[in-house]
Amino acid sequence: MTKSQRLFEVYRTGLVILISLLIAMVIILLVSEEPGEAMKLFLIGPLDSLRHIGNVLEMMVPLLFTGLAVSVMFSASQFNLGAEGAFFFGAIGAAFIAVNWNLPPVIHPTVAILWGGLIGSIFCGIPGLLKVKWGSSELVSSLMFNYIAYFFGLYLINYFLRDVNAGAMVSHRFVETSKLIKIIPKTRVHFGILIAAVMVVITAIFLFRTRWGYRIRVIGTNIRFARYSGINTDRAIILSQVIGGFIAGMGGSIELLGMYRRFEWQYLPGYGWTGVIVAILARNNPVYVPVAAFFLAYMRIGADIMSRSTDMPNEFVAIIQGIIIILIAATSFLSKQRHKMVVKEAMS
Amino acid sequence: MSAFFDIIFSSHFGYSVLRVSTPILFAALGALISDKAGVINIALEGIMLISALTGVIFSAITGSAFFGLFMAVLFGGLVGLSLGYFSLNLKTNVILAAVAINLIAIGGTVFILYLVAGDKGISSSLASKVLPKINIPLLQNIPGIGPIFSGHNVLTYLAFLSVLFIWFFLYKTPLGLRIRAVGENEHAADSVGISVVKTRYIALTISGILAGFGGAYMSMGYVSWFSRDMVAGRGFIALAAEAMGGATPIGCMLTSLLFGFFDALANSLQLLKIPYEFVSMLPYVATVVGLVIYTIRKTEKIRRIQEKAAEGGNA
Amino acid sequence: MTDEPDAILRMENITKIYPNGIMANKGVNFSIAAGEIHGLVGENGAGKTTLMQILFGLNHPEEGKILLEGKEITIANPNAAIAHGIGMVHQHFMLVPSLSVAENLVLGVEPRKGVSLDLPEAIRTTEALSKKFNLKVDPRSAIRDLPVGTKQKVEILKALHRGARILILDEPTAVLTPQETDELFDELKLLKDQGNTIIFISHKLNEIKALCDRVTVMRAGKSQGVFAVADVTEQDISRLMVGRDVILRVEKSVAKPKKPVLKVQDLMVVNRFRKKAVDDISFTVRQGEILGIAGVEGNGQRELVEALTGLGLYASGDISIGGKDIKKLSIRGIRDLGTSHIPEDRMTYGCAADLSIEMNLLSYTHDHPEYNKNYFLMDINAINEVSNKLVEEYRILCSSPQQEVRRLSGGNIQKVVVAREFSSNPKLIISDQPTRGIDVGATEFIRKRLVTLRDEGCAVLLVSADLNEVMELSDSLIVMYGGKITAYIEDASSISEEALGLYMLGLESQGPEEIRRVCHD
Amino acid sequence: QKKAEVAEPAVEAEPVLKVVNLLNGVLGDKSFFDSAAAGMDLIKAEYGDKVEVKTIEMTYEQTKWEPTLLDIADEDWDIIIVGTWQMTEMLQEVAADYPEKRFFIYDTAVDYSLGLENVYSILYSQNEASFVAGAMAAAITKSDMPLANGDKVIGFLGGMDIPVINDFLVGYIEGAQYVDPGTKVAISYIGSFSDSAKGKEMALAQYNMGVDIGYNVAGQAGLGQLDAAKDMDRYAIGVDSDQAAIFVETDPAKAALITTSVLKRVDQSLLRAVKLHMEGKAPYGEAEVLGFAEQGVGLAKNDIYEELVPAEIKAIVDEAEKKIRNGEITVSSAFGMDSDAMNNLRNSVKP
Ligand SMILES: Nc1ncnc2c1ncn2[C@@H]1O[C@H](COP(=O)(O)OP(=O)(O)OP(=O)(O)O)[C@@H](O)[C@H]1O
Ligand SMILES: Nc1ncnc2c1ncn2[C@@H]1O[C@H](COP(=O)(O)OP(=O)(O)OP(=O)(O)O)[C@@H](O)[C@H]1O
Ligand SMILES: [Mg+2]
Ligand SMILES: [Mg+2]
Repeated sequence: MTKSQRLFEVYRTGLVILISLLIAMVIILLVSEEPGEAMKLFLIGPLDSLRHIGNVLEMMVPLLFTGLAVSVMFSASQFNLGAEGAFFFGAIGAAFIAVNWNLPPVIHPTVAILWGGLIGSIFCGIPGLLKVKWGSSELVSSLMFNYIAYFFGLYLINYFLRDVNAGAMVSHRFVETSKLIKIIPKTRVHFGILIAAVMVVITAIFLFRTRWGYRIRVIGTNIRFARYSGINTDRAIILSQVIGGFIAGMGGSIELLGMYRRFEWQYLPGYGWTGVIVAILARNNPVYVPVAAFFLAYMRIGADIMSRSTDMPNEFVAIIQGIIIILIAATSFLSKQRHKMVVKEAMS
Repeated sequence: MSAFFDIIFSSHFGYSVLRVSTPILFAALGALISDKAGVINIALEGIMLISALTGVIFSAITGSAFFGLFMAVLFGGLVGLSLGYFSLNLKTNVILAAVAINLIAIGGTVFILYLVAGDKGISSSLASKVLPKINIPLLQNIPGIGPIFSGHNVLTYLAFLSVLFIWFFLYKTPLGLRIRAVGENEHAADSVGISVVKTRYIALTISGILAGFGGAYMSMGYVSWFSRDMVAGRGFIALAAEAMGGATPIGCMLTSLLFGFFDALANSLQLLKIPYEFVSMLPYVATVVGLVIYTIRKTEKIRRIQEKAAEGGNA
Repeated sequence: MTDEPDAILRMENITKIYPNGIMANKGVNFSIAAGEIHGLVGENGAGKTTLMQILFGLNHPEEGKILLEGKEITIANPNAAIAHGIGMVHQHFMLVPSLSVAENLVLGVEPRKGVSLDLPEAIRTTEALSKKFNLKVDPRSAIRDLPVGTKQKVEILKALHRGARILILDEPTAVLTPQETDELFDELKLLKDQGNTIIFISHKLNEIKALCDRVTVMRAGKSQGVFAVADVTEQDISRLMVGRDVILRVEKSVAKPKKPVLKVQDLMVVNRFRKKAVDDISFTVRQGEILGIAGVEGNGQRELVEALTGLGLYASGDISIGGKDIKKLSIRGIRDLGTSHIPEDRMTYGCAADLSIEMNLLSYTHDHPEYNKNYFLMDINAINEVSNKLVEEYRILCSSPQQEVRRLSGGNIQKVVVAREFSSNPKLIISDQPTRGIDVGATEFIRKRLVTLRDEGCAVLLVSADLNEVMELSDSLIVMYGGKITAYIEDASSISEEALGLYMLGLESQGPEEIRRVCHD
Repeated sequence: QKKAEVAEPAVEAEPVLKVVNLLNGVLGDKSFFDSAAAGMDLIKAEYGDKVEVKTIEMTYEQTKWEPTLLDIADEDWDIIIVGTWQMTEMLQEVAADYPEKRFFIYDTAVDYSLGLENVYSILYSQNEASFVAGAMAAAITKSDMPLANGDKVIGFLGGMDIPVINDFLVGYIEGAQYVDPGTKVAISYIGSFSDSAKGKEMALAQYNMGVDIGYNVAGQAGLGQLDAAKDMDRYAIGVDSDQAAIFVETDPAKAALITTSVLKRVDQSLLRAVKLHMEGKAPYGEAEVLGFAEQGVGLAKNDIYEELVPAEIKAIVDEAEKKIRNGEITVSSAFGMDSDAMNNLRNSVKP
């Protein structure tokens, strides 16, 4: 990419975000009885108090992890959509350790998070394995695995971790030592955000500065070339899925230990799917993942705050997110302008 | 164990297998058409959801189930068309465009439901209609068989008839030939003046229409309301069913029935006190296992062919 | 230059820039007269295909207009072209492999019976056309089972069936044997006599001389003018094509072969369609020699190369490199024995177009200690240094080694491939179509390098569809036909093109003992 | 905070009681949450301009609950209402941090050993109302009502295998046994409070095995059972709200099969609580169990019930209700029952 083209990409992304915000405005204007208030809350709400800023940061944490996970898996051009299941199932793994084990403070969450990551990596690794071994579509099997993770996870909670005295299907309380400490007073922002920041750096270094990351990127751009060059593509594909799964599993564990007292999810929490959006916005580049995660978290929190105090349901954010994906990934969006630029460069 | 077989061999069970297979079969046929045109349509899930809501809203407004069905199918086709627009015109990767459509469908249906019905969960405050059931005159009186095959929703019969239609369409009509040509070698099709884009648009629209039928069945046959996220992965399962069925109409039907079997089993087995989470997993596990077996067989077959030919050569 | 009084078709001032910034046509003027066979020549990459695709509606120019019988027309898509009576036989076949000949023929203009496809009618049509134009094909067989020559006939029939009066043939002879070429020429002359106009693209000037009435020469995206074939010599055309008097002749000394490096014994490869693509062949390549494989494309060369490099499986036989059996080795393992491979298709196998030159240069060596600072991290400085050196040494034209490969020209992409493959101290180079589709300069450069490496003691296996190239560059030759070796020519300079053509077509074959000499045992 | 200051002068003129109800789900379930929202309407209807009421759907996404509760606690609401067990732990922390605010929590109780003098917990004796429903079902299944069959099998469709739901089940079983110890109960759990399609499937499976009257206790998911009843032409018993009344307009055929509904009067209990607050008698710092007497629970004896249910069965129902009111019958509760006991009970009535 030349510098001007890179600038063009930035301009394009900015324009897409602007367009989607405009569409958000239009929807609000059409639907709401109090559009002024709704828009104000949507745009300013997330920043108007420390707690709301905290909400945005809290929301970013799971998105950072699933965004990184999906980025790594997509970097190898594997459409593994199992981050959702890995996140959920990783959290279940962490819940076991958080409930049943007694360990010293720092060690306890560390073990739980690593264990959750391990489980996540197995979980995303299997569709990868099926793909390289027999060519079963990783897209289809990872989708099925999400449901398997969901039901199997609920089974484990119900039969092994369930607090029978609780009035809902939830696990026992986590042992205090397992929880991640809150780092900003008056918010729920927890230590996980620092782990996430470190993971962003590690993932970026992994993808761009190590031979394993190199192999994954080569496979992602041209797998036949990778094979031809002697790269063990099967191994690298599985590695990318396992690492993606590990990050997603870690994310699930960290979300759980940072934000909850017990395992309480009755549904797949959906962060895996949002991770796909984050990764697309970030063009699978870990360095941009925090920006994308922040943007999405901001929008979601804005919508929540808005829907709480006005008549706007927050689900409209899903529509905006969908539009963003389509436009960002639309290679021909503004392609005429881009082509003009190319023509100009070629002529000069 | 005997209780288990009592369940499986009852005609109620057979009936429910057909019932629960219906939406998957529609969507699997939708997946088939777009696959033949060389596009993976994972938006089936979202299309079904959108159509399910559309059917409910319009049948409630007009009081006519068939008008609701018409609108559901129309919307299904339109969403298929818009997937075409995103992937063929805007050149968004078709998987990502479909992820986006699914996302819009999940949030958007709740949003619209809220605007129309004032609820975010379920449409029960709308007086929506259901599509009629059909008793098949002679068949319904045959003991054992009658209760399995008679008395289904019209769309169930339509789904199984569609298998024939789609087979005929793909293999016996000019458009079917074009769709297959586009899917196999788009440059070849392009070079003889077949518009690849137009053909894919048509395929995606038909795919959307079929998913639209599946969605309408969900809210106007399978149950009589719309509730959030009610499609619950059936669109994804249909993709697996299509892959497992070897991308043929008959294969789609058989694998949809297989899935229907496990789904029906999951609903019945609870009465036998098997943990429901475990049983609920069955259809998905069955799908993955089926998919893997199918792909193993495919790779094995190629290997065997090569080995056999080699032996023949040495002799 | 001749002026054209009765131009049936005229393209004026055509300019085409691809999204990757390559300007493939620059203000090209092109016109043809009714009822002629018009040659279009130019080196690989000169923009011939691009120009014709514009005419056929597959590509759209930035500037310029097209006039048919004096009237300006726009050709938005192939349908419009077909409607104007323009048909095209593409450089790469445009057929659907799983469908039958008849189905391919009627694709897009299907006969109908009610709503359904009238297949019997399609078969009848095919048979009638085949008879009329004397192009023999079986309407019922599936395309994937047909030999190349027959596929070409299907392509021509397709165009004719659509009522083409102006027929574009894009390098139709590239995949044909001399004998098949003669047959094609007879058929084309018949078509001309029936009143059709033909545009014929080729690199081979003798073919142009034999067939065409007039010829347009292109160089680097520009037209160099139109000439009556009778008025110009092959040398004239060649000078216009390359812009200088070059005859690609590589200076090389007589080979001094030493120890065997690659030994192939009774190798058999079976493809997906149960066909024996490589049928029981044996040969040896020694240090310090270039062994060429001549043969029409599709006679097992690809499968052979895939078996040798580990990209494909083989059914039986033995391959050893430097004395090591490779049966159980991975691609990496084979490369570690000192094997380099210039793949037939640089875009499919040779590079990752979206990555930088630097990253492409590293694909095999990226985990070698010299590029890794420690167990975990790669050494960016070392990588920069080496890639700068290679870019310079191989004269790769680029803004920096960080530039995406996609934005390089074909010849420079090939240089990236070659730089990578030649710089890893190879003992054996498997070189498959090393100069296909690149400019003269790059071709010369690569051929010289191959000779240098040979002289340094490398064993080179050269596969090329370009007869000139194999004959010029090889020390010895084997000819492949139908998966078998039909001849071994110890001294490549001792054989004529015609004699080679007989072996390539399987019309003649040496005896087993004679062929066996290539094993040097 | 700011709002409160601005509102100061108005408060002097006429004090307005600001009540907010946070649903940790969404409206439209036609039972639990809808009932809670209806309670807010009752309050508004009762007090008019003297109150300001608001219902907020926090949806089923847990992550949103705590931020919402905190935000709301920061605003100038006087009474904050939440419900279900899942809110307890959160409320215990928030209520302690906002001692000047008043909180109601329904269908569960907070842990008062933590203090919490500003929280009033409302519980319902759903087991007692379910007892009466069980008695009615047992009587119907062996009756000669048009859609009843000879088998003495009745159905129970729960949302989840959790104490609150099992409390309904225990009462239901005991009521059935009270009428006929030979009555069998087919029990399924949907595993969700929102998946109504699955609810329907499971209800169909029950009806197919000979159940002729089923009882759904599964919120929105339970609506599936009502649909199944209509498909199969069998009887159903509603829950929480009067579900026959809800469908009588939009789907009379369905409504006609809902013999009665076990009412968990969340609406009434919230009105009652606000009334007590106005009168200064609200028992903050305590949990209260509301039964028949307090109108906390009841059976919907609507037109359909009156028409459909034969007199002798009505008599059984009335008698059971009376015996519970006067303490002649004490119904067991699932709270505090261990899982073995629960399993034994379920197995003992397995068809
Ligand atoms: N689709 C494309 N995108 C980008 N560049 C292209 C594309 N097709 C061709 N080019 C480039 O345009 C130039 C002209 O290509 P073209 O295929 O027209 O040449 P040609 O004369 O037909 O060559 P050949 O003899 O190899 O067929 C080349 O540099 C080629 O690499
Ligand atoms: N920093 C380094 N120092 C020394 N040798 C290295 C270094 N990095 C890689 N190598 C060498 O590269 C080769 C491959 O490295 P390694 O054994 O780690 O497996 P790998 O290539 O990383 O494969 P995979 O990642 O798939 O397990 C080994 O021969 C190793 O000695
Ligand atoms: Mg060309
Ligand atoms: Mg009975």
